[in-house]
Amino acid sequence: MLYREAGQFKTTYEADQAIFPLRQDRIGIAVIAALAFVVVPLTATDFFLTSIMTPFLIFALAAIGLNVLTGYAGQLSLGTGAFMGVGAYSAYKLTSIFPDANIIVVLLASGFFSAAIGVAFGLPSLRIKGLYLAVTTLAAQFFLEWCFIRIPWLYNYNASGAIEISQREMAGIVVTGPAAAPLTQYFIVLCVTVGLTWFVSNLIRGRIGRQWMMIRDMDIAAELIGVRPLTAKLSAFAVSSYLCGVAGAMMVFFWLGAAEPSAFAISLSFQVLFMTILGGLGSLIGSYMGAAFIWILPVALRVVLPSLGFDVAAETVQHLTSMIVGALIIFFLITEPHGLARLWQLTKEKLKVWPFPYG
Amino acid sequence: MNVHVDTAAPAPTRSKGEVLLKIDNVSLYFGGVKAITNISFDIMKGEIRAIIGPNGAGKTSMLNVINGFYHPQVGTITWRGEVRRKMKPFEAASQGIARTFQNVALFKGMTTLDNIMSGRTLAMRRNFLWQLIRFGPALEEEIAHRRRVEEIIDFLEIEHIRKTPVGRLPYGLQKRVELGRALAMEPELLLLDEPMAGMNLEEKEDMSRFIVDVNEQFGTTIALIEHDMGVVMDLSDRVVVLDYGKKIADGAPDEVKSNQDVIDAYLGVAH
Amino acid sequence: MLYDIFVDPFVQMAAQPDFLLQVLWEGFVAGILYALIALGFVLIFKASGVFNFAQGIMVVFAALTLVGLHEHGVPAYLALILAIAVMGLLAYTVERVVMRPLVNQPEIILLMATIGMTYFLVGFGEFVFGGEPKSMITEELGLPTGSTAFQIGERGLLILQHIDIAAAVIAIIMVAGLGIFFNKTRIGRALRAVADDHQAALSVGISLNQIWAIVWFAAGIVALATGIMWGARSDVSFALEIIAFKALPVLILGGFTSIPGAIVGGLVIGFGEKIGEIYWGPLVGGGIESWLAYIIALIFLLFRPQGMFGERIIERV
Amino acid sequence: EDSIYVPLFTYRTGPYAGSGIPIANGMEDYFAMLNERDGGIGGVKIDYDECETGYNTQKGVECYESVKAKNPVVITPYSTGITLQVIPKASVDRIPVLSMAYGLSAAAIGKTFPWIFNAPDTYWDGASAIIKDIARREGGLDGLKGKKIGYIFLDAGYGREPIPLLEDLAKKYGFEMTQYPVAGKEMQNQSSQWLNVRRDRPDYMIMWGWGAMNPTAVKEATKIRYSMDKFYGVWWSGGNDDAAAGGMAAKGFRTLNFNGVGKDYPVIQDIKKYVVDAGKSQVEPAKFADNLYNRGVYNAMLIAEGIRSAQEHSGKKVVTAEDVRNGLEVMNLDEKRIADMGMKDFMAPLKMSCEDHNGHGPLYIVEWDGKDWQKSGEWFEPMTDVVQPLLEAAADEYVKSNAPWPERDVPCAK
Amino acid sequence: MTSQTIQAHREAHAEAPAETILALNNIEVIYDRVILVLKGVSLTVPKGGIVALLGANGAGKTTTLKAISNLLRAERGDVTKGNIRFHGKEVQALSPNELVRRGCIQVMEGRHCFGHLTIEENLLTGAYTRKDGAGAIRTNLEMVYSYFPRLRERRSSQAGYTSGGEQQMCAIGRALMSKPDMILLDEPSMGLAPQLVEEIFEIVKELNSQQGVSFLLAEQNTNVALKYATYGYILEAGRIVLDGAASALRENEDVKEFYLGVAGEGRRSFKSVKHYKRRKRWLA
Ligand SMILES: Nc1ncnc2c1ncn2[C@@H]1O[C@H](COP(=O)(O)OP(=O)(O)OP(=O)(O)O)[C@@H](O)[C@H]1O
Ligand SMILES: Nc1ncnc2c1ncn2[C@@H]1O[C@H](COP(=O)(O)OP(=O)(O)OP(=O)(O)O)[C@@H](O)[C@H]1O
Ligand SMILES: [Mg+2]
Ligand SMILES: [Mg+2]
Repeated sequence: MLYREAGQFKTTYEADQAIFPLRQDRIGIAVIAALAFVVVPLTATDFFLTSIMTPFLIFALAAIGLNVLTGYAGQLSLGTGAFMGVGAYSAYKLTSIFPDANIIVVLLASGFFSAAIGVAFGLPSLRIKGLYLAVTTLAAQFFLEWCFIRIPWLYNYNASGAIEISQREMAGIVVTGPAAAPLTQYFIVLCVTVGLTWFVSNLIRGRIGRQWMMIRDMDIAAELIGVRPLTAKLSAFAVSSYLCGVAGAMMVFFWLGAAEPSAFAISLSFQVLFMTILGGLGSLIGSYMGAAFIWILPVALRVVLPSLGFDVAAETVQHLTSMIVGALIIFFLITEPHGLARLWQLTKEKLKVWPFPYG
Repeated sequence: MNVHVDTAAPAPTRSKGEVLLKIDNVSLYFGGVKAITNISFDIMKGEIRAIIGPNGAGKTSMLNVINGFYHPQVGTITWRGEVRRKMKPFEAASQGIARTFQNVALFKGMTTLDNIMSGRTLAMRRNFLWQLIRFGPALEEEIAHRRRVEEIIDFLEIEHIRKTPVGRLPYGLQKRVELGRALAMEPELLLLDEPMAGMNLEEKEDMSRFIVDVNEQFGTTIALIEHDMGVVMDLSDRVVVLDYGKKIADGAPDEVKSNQDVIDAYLGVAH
Repeated sequence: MLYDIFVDPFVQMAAQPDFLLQVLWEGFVAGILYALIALGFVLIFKASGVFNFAQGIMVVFAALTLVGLHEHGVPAYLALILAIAVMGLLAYTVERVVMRPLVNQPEIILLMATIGMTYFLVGFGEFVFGGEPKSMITEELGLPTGSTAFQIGERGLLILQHIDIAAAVIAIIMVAGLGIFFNKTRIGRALRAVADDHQAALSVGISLNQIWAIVWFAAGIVALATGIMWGARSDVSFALEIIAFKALPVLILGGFTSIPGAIVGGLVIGFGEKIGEIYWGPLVGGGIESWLAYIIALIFLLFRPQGMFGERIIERV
Repeated sequence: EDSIYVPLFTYRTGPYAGSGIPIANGMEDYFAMLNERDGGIGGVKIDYDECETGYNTQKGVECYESVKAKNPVVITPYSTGITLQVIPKASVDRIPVLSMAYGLSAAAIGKTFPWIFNAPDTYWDGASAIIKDIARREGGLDGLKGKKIGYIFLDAGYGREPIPLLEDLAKKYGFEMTQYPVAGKEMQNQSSQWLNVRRDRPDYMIMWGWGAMNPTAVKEATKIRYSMDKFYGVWWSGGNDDAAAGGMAAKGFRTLNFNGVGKDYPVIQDIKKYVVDAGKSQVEPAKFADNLYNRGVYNAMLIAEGIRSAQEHSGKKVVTAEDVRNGLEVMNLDEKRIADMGMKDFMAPLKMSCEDHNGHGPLYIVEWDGKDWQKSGEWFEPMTDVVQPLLEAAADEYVKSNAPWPERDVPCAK
Repeated sequence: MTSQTIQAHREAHAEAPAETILALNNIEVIYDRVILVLKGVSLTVPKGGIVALLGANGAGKTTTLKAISNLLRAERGDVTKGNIRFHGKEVQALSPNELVRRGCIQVMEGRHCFGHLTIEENLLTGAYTRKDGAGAIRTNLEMVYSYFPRLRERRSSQAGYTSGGEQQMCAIGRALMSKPDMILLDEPSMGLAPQLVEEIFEIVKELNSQQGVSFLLAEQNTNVALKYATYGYILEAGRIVLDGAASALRENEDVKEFYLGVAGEGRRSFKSVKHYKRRKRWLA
């Protein structure tokens, strides 16, 4: 009885088109926001912030990026890792060329580079579709990875071949580098991720988002209705790569602190893909859920399994984690193939009719 | 019940006589398959033009030619007095040609509302940045179009499924949503490919009413493919009959109905 | 510069024909091995429209089972038979636990499920066999290990590894066998039907359960063969899993559903990659093999979006 | 009860597990042996604990964060990628990092990196040592003139690092160097590289390989019938499995080494007695005391000696991270201490200092006899003189690109 | 359900001869675990009967048929109540292919041809469960071709490229290839030219009378359906609201008005329907 539409009348289309038309949803979101902005900062340990929350948010952003392309525009991509890398390397270059630039500006600007590269590799999508398109994005993945190794200019000719993030300040507060407080970094990542999510949700609900979904659901019909495949697909590639680029930059600047090219390897692409699919293609909330599932669950298992009193070796924990995660992926897909977001939605639908079994 | 759709312009009267679309000597082949051979006919402004013929006669292919999905190997198409060359489908759409599909081609992952909104794509102007913040002009535009779409939803009596993903709808409603999507484009020429397949009588009557209303109220020209002879004979102004890719008859419903070739090839028994 | 790109490589080829032959042979062998991996993918894709991401780990798992059993004192041939049995069991389990509940789901969901399987098998495999690399029991299985050198011209030399020859022969036998099985039996037609539309296939009485168990088993055997061959080239470890990526451009080039496509695609990639790396690679500092195959496939796709032998993508309204 | 916490970042899973497992076993067993035999170090038990990284940088950060809270006295990241991430963090958190012969070479410069240690040698030391050994066989450095030396490497920061030094030396001594990069994804697919080797016919081959790249390279080398005694690997190419892949045909393959091979050392016997035979080790009997296992023992010994020397230096029993940093800086493993540890011939003397966090210790060559590694030739010094300027330049570069890199704020331990 | 219809229902059941080929008893279907679609449907098909299942869009006809042929699971639907007997045996637990093997095949709504297979290959997959040899299958194929000459012409085209009506013929022909005892036809007339519609029903009649095949057909074209069927059920919003012999249904006033379009004065013109009809439902 708690979760009901009844009695909530919308009198304007604005209200009807709001992100969270239901009061209960709005309350839920407010609670989550309070948790994220107040409770976590007040209570969390450094480990929780650096190893759980910050990467979770970064991955959520990357998953949203991929979701734009794969979930909303229907173009399968396996090149996310490389696009994240482009963001990271361009942010790195930007900071070394403009050492005094505001770091947030640099981050947001770096996304444009990955967007440009994304568009270039998106061009073949006009002809190549479905799984076959995966090859284009794989080509991007491996070619870019090779560039990260082979173009020393990208990493300022470091002997180590890696990019290392030095200390930067913003308004007198250290935001990057080892001296930055995990809390500061968490806040920046949280704001950027939430802000960009809001932008994306706007896009999705408007004309551009609808064009993406049209192309996804039936590209021929979309074209017959007047969607230009070129603009629709490339804009999806651009927005997606932009988000991934920013996520990649944040990953290095606010989380890892240094990165070798192998940090942007294909395994990263897959990691993000898992999050996107498992969370639910075509759902922003799903991206958060997917990121939480794929990132937090293994960490939690690693922490929890030994503390349950199982005295198991570190690698056994790893084996178990891998098996449990794999089994859970399959389990969730079987329970609800359309991802955690859909599972959540169905639960809500059930709640609406509760205590009756069906509506 | 009277559905009232307000349009800015008063309902234009049928101004027949002006040729909107002219097909000249068109032929279309797929490898060895001759889908269309040497067909000519025209569609006048404001009329309901039916295309009928046995299965595989080339009716759907004809529509595909008209809206640029197929490009005929031979022949010309004149649209509003201009000869069209290799027009892309989205260009046809932007010039006012809308259609529905024989095998429902809705956007399965989207709700009814979004599907119909998608018909408004071409009419929406606000650029990327406005879309991004979805505020001011962008929101106003969205709301304005939403209002138009709600009118169509009202008109088609599908209010109750506004927020349902179309994949879950029964077939008949899907067809109706598809019509709604085409209407949302406010087309000059509306191509309907078997809009009533899979409907029962009651629903066919409703659908007929919608089609006639669209034609009368908005002055939309309609090309209609349908296998229900009752519907075709009642609604259309002129009928063109295809068989094996060739035109075998063209004229008023009554003429066509009694044409022996048509009876042999298509109707079976005189209706 | 232009000379380096357009003339010099050919001059080199002409100058050392024996070496060119060797390069071609290596390309051939690599191509055959790529084709073997791709074959496993094709089988499953053909029969269910599932892109089996777990094929790579199945290769590792199959080979580890074989070697692991042998380490525990099981004679080589018995270990081989047991390994085949284990792959059969795996096929049965996958069908029961993963495929059956996910019938009629979009391909990306099924892809995801195979990724879940990958996670599981990685954990399970390391749990059972440990993470250390193991050497393939090439000799014990009666596979040849030596090499033969042919004198070509005065100074020329062509070295053929016997194991490579064996790999080629085995691959060809498997492809021929599978080709006959799938094209000449009614199952072949049923497979393609299943890949098109699960539900319709069910409605005409095709037993998806049985078909899937069969193809997963076939893919398991292919994985075992792949594991033996690749394992003989380096060793059997979890790193072998990444060679699955090699199959992607091959698959895409050949078309996801074509058994001959896997072979031809494999050979094109094999030859293209070796020749490209050896004659043109040095121009950019080498190591271009990691992406060359994808670029070859990409360029090819631009002209034929469904791959060489792939089924045409049907576009009709 | 008092104990000293030593986290060990290890990887027994993932594609590199083959090398990670013996190293992890070696480290664990050495500490187990100390705890059993001596009751720890200076009477304080060592509380050692593995954190599984899977050789993955993301998990490395997680490991670092999770152990940080437990007051570790030293961090051993065991992956170059993880080391690079940990260096700045540990410098701020004031935890010493010991990356034994891997990681950032420039960290040898103690002035810049007070918290980082990478004894006993850097990769540049290694590269120079191989050239030195080749020169010895060619009758001196002059003999290098006109020679062709091939360099096959994992195409990543690790494999690319020696290139500038090799190029320098090539210029200086007049040999020609050709490069054969192997992409990480192509580790097990090296036929192109070796075809190129066959065409170019280099006089010597040097390999900077890791994980599955090593056995594959050894096999491919035997396939093209490259003469194996001209084929050198860095110490990370010296796993037993790496060479065993080539079997008898790999006979003659040689790698650099800085730890003893085999079981004939008192320390190894003690481990056998107190740990392995007592059933407290994870090591498979057949793999006990293989080369990477012994290297793990060496690594653990460095940590233990750092702690011991910290205890001496600080006069405390339960030492802190700061103490261990000091301890490492003043550590001096001379012949006597080596003998006390039961490590005679197992290792060469090593001494670090405030300026030198590496030691640039002597190395020797091991040769594969078809079944096992055999010591071949004597301990010799790398060309520290050519390496030092490169290290200093790299450290300067690091400071510049990581500005504002903090000035050294810890006094030299004396 | 009004007591009257329940009564009629009971009688229909009571009358049902011993040889009932298919019987549904109080079936309830739920999609996605929350959407209740069938709310207790019971119906029977006598051996050798042609039973029509009528109802508006979304009434649940397709769902009923899929529940019988066990294709629901593939759509995440579940039969949560009731039972289904085919030849007297419960079949809910059987796999779809087992059901086909026992002689019950469904022609799915919306064609569902195998797009990449040619028309002929499509037809041959229909014979997948048959074990009676290539010769018999060949004869059967010829029979299908003689029913649908158009298919013979297009036999080597990929089904995905054929026209809608051709695909519909292909789907029906494919089902005939399995030599079934019972065919579940979902909207067979959809998209077919008028004379073909008649032909299809003639084929149904022929198979029924000559080979004793039983039919359950869901059809929107009530006119034709009731002409050929022996018995009919009318489904509204997941419930059977009316059933009876076809002839009786044809005379029912409500059926006449809503399904046959002949209210008193004969057929109305589609154009002259000037007001939108409020749907009258048996159940509010
Ligand atoms: N893209 C294509 N490739 C090959 N053949 C095609 C293609 N499109 C149509 N055809 C063939 O052209 C012929 C005409 O098809 P079309 O779809 O126009 O028929 P139709 O008149 O719409 O029939 P129906 O009433 O059954 O829908 C058919 O025989 C069909 O198989
Ligand atoms: N996969 C599904 N998931 C959720 N709801 C579904 C699903 N399939 C059908 N439904 C719902 O079940 C109801 C009955 O659908 P069904 O397709 O059985 O109707 P029908 O009588 O065959 O209609 P039509 O004449 O349009 O084919 C509809 O309200 C529909 O929305
Ligand atoms: Mg048609
Ligand atoms: Mg239906």
